[in-house]
Amino acid sequence: MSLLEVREISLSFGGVRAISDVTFDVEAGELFAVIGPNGAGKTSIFNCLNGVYEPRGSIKLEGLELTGLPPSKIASLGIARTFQNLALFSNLDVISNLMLGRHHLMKTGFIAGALWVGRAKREEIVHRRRCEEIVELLELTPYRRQPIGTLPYGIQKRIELGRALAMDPKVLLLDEPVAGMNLEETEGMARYILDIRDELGVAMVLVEHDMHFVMDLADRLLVLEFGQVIAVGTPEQIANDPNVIRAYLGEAS
Amino acid sequence: MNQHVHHPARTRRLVRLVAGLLALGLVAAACGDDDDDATTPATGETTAPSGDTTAATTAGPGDTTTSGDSTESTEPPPDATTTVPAPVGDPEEVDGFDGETITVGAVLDQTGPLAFVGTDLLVGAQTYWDFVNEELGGIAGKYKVEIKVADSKNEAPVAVQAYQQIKGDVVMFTNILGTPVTKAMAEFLVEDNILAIPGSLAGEWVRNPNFLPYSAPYEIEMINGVEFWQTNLEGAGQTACTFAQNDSYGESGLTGLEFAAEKYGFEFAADTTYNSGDTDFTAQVTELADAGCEVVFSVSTPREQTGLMTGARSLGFEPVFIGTLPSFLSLLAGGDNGAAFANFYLVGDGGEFGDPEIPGMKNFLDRVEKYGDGAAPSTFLLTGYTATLAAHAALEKAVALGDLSHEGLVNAVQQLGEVDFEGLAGNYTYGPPDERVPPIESAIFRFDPAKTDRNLLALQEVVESPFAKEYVFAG
Amino acid sequence: MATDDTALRLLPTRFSRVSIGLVVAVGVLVPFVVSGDFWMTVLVSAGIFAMGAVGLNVLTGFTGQVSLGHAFFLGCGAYTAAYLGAARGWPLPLWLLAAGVIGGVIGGIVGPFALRLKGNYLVVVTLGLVFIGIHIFENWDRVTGGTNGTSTSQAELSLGFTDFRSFSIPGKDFSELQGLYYLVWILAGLFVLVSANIVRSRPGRALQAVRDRDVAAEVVGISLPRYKIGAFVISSSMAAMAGAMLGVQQQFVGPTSWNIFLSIQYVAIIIVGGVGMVSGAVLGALFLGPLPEIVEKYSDKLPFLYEVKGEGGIVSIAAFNEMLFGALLIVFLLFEPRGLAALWLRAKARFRTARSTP
Amino acid sequence: MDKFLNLLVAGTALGSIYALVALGFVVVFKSTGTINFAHGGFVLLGAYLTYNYSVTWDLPFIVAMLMAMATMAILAVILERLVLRKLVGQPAFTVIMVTLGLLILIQQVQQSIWSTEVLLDDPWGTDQWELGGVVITQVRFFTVLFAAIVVLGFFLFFRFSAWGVAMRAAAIDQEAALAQGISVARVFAISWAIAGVVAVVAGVMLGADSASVNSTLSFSALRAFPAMILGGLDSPLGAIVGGVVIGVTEVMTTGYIEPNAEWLGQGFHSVMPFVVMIAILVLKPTGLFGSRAVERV
Repeated sequence: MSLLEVREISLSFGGVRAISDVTFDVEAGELFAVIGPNGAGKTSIFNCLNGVYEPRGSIKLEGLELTGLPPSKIASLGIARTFQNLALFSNLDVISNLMLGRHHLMKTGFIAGALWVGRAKREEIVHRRRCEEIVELLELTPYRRQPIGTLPYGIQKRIELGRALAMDPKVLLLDEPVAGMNLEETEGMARYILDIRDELGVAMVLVEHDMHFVMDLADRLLVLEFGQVIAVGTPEQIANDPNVIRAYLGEAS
Repeated sequence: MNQHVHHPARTRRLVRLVAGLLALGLVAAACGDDDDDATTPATGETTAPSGDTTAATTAGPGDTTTSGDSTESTEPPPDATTTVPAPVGDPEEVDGFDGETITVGAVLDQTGPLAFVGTDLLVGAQTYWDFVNEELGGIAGKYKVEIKVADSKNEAPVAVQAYQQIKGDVVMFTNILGTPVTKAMAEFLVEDNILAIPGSLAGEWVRNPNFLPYSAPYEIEMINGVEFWQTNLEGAGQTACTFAQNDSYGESGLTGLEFAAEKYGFEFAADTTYNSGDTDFTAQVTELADAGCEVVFSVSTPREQTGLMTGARSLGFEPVFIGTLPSFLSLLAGGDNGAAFANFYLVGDGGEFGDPEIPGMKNFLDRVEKYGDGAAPSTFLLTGYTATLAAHAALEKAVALGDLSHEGLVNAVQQLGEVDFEGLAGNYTYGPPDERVPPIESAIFRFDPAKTDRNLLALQEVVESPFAKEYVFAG
Repeated sequence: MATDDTALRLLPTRFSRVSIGLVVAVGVLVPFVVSGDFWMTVLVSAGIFAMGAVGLNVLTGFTGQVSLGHAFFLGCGAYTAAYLGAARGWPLPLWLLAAGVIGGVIGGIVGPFALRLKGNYLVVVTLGLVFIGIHIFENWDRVTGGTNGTSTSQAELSLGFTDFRSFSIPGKDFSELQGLYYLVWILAGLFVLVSANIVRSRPGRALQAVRDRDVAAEVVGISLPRYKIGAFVISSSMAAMAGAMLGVQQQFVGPTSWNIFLSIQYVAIIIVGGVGMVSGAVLGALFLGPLPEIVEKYSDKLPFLYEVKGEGGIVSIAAFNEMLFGALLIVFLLFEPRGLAALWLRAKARFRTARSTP
Repeated sequence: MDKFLNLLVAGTALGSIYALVALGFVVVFKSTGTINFAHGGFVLLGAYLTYNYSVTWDLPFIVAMLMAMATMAILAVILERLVLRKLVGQPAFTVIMVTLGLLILIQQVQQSIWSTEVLLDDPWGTDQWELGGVVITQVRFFTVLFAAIVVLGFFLFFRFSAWGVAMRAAAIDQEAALAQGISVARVFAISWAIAGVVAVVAGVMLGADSASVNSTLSFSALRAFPAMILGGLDSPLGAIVGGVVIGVTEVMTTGYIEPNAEWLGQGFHSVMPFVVMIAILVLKPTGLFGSRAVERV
């Protein structure tokens, strides 16, 4: 059994098919990329995976059916995501943003928080420790006490990655993690993504425009066109797939 | 009441504070009333606090300065009014008295919507004390009087705090503005046993030992208003209604009205109320009009009364309105609003504002000119001035008794006989609370656009309901 | 791994611990040094302002929901103190707690409106709440005394073993004002502690996330209804307890005190103090709360002020106080929108730098 | 039936005043996105300035009103330039609190200069006409007339004048307006000036309606909020309709609901508009005519 099993999911908006019969698996520890031109349905797949949309078909995480569950429940079951447009809390510092990623893992309510001593404090210590680990992993230590609104875009992207990681996900959905980054920042991000896979062994699903970035990084790729899967395979297989060449290079030429 | 001494008929001193007091109207303030009735019962002697200079300078505590006609006590006053003690030495220094200066308290609106009322009341009071300090040498000819002012901002809680802050610096409170504020302060005055002149004519102060009320209470005003309607306006058989402020001021007027209705044998066809500050009276007008009211008795304040009447007129409803003293303010009846006042009568006290025939009024006008720092004599000024006459009598008595302490002043009032307000308000017989006799005669004024700006009321009639003296003030 | 547990502390540095220790010590000692009623009264008012402002800060500062309805909740508390504490004679802990519960429940009823409305619209709705509140206070005679108001002077201030109206320690008897001073500042201190604890733990982070970006907050699993309404509940509960103390301090409660101006005053306090900072609410209360009384006390030093019209001067003291208040509000928003707390932080930073570079 | 008609007339007149006040709020909101609480102060000052010019300076009433309008327009522009301009781009909260600060300042300035209660020497007096059992006072007639004139002026201005077009553009998208060479700053100033002018009319009518001009007018002006919300914050037509609806609702509440539902309390009509407002906001947050996407979750 694969970690994440997606079987024939379809989604339409007012009669228009956004995705049709998409099927794929993601294995534990795997770096799986979804590519395709604009409007191919990449983000729609993400929105199905984390419950924002409810598609027909089946999505199973470790054998557990996810379709029909609300996003917050799916998040707590272990699917975390980052956003194309940053969704960070700009007046809070790095640690607090990461701690918000662990919100669903924590239990402290208003009363326990107000009293502080006891569970609230223990919980805070435990989870903060975990966040500190992520801060170190992503080399965010120099910024940890700063309100993130003041930090550069590249750093903020990394913080968002950190927040998704802080959710202790089994599967991490990364929505265009290097969009808008320069070459240096892109390489840095690639390194962090590999570190995450190597050190934490988290499976990742990546949506990205940047073909080079994805071909270098991903274990396997899925290519979408008009909501349909035209190819799935390793970077080498994809690079040589005639459908992909037609869809990408054909268009380009 | 132990004994009633009948005065010979006096000339009517309609010196009603009328206009002035009406001013208070804004606040449901207190005001003076008259005393001209020929039958004012008196337990003790009449003290003319401000009387003529000579009398005042020599005024000992209890000495009897008869005003004008003979007010003689046929017998020594009963119990509480013990014989006048022999003049004692200087009073001890106490809160509000440092051996030379007596400080009295004022809790008034210095800011907010009623600031102009508070300001004028204070100038009126100050004018009177300036006269006492300059021309009489002070209380008992030697103790100057100062006013300590606190701002009540038109809020009872603020007034209570202001009271708490200055109560230790004053011998008594002489100027308060408004029934709600007075009511809020009452509990604390009683607890601290401090004397105050109420900022309201509500009858509930008559029997309270910590208050030194003056003028005919609203209850009496309304009973006399009903008398005027029944007799002079031939109102028997007409449909009568009420319009009252939704607070203790309105309640006191309504109490008088209900008493009168029972005595005169009629019922009110509609009872309407409003909250202070309301601006739209369509509902009340509609209800009154629907009930076919031919006369509306108002226990209101000027802004709202004006609003009611202009609103009534604009709906084609123009009954007779008979209001308590606070229900009218010349300012608001001026100009275009005047048309709505065509059938308005005010139940008040004293004579016409500015009438130099009234001795107190002449003194008032002279003194405002002399001590008023350029202030124009207004009805509010007169109200502040008149209240101070009562304070003067109480202070003289207390000094005569040699005790200016808070208790001393409360006690002094118990021994105070009849006080003559020089026609600015009816003579009031103090003494022990149970025996106090407020004036029970009222002057009826009618709106007269031909009058001057400051006084748009002309004296119409002086009435005393045969039932007025039957009214029992709760103890 | 370098875990930074000091960040978990409320007072992470020795400097902050020493300063707070000093502040508390001075606070405890004040009644031993200050005897005059004037300063005690001023400090009691400031303490009550601090209680209410700390509460408003939870709603406006942490959660970003601007409310002009604070006066209504304060009023609910004041009437609770009057009705349960004075008229019914409940003991202090009970009526105070009741005020908190009643405020919280009403906040919970109002809170859902905040779910649908933001910014300008929430301001207008909470403004409407104040008008409706006054109407209720004026008409629910049985409980509120209607337009006449009601007294709180009989409210029980005893805890059994000690009575805040008159308590003593060996060698020192305290006045009622001094007792009230301790009571309100103990409560203010508790409120500060509670809101500081909330803000450093899970619920507080969630509130701030809602403030910064409510849609994003939802995505990380933060329930908007829970936190938006929760903030209302906490804020109005604290407001009601502050109102209860205000009612007791005033000794008398009337319906029109709970007007928009009072609400504006509280918002101004947290703005001038520093929105979103617990210390800001207290600083603002200490600064703005007593200002009118201090101006009045020293008004003779300011020749352009008069107390009674006609004695010279241009503006009355009361008018000047309100002008000053309006002006401060504008000046802070224009020039130091982060308030006194930011000024303090800057001064502290300078002090540190100065110390570390001898 | 007469009762109903009379109440309807009274409500319409009251509503026209609400509408006039609400228009002042709307014109500023429409171009700047700010609820200008200081507008309550403008209404107050407008009435007192008119009083000052007509009674104290003894000028003809209409001249006095025009001078008051000019004064208020200048004052509003100065305030906008000195204070509000500095807050462009700040959160709504900040701007609202600054306008509340201004409101407090204006109120105190008024009280320091003029008495708390004055009578306006208005030309329409208390004369009235009767039409088949319905009484119409001149004040009410003029109130409705003025409201109509002001609204008509609004429409002509917005539709046909260059500035009106610029204001509409700025209201839709400030950046796009800037790109087209429209001075957003000037649009702001003009909208404030217009608010100042309308406030004079509103203040005078409010003063004429409530028997006197007094320092509580600024407070009364806040009662126009429900009208504005009902109409949808950014729609002048909405302000008018909202005003009339609220005015009639309020008066009908006094005439028909209050006598039959005493448990609602004395003076329930004065909070009825707020109850309606809250209901509207919850059910249809854009109001009846609002177009601006309401800040909702």
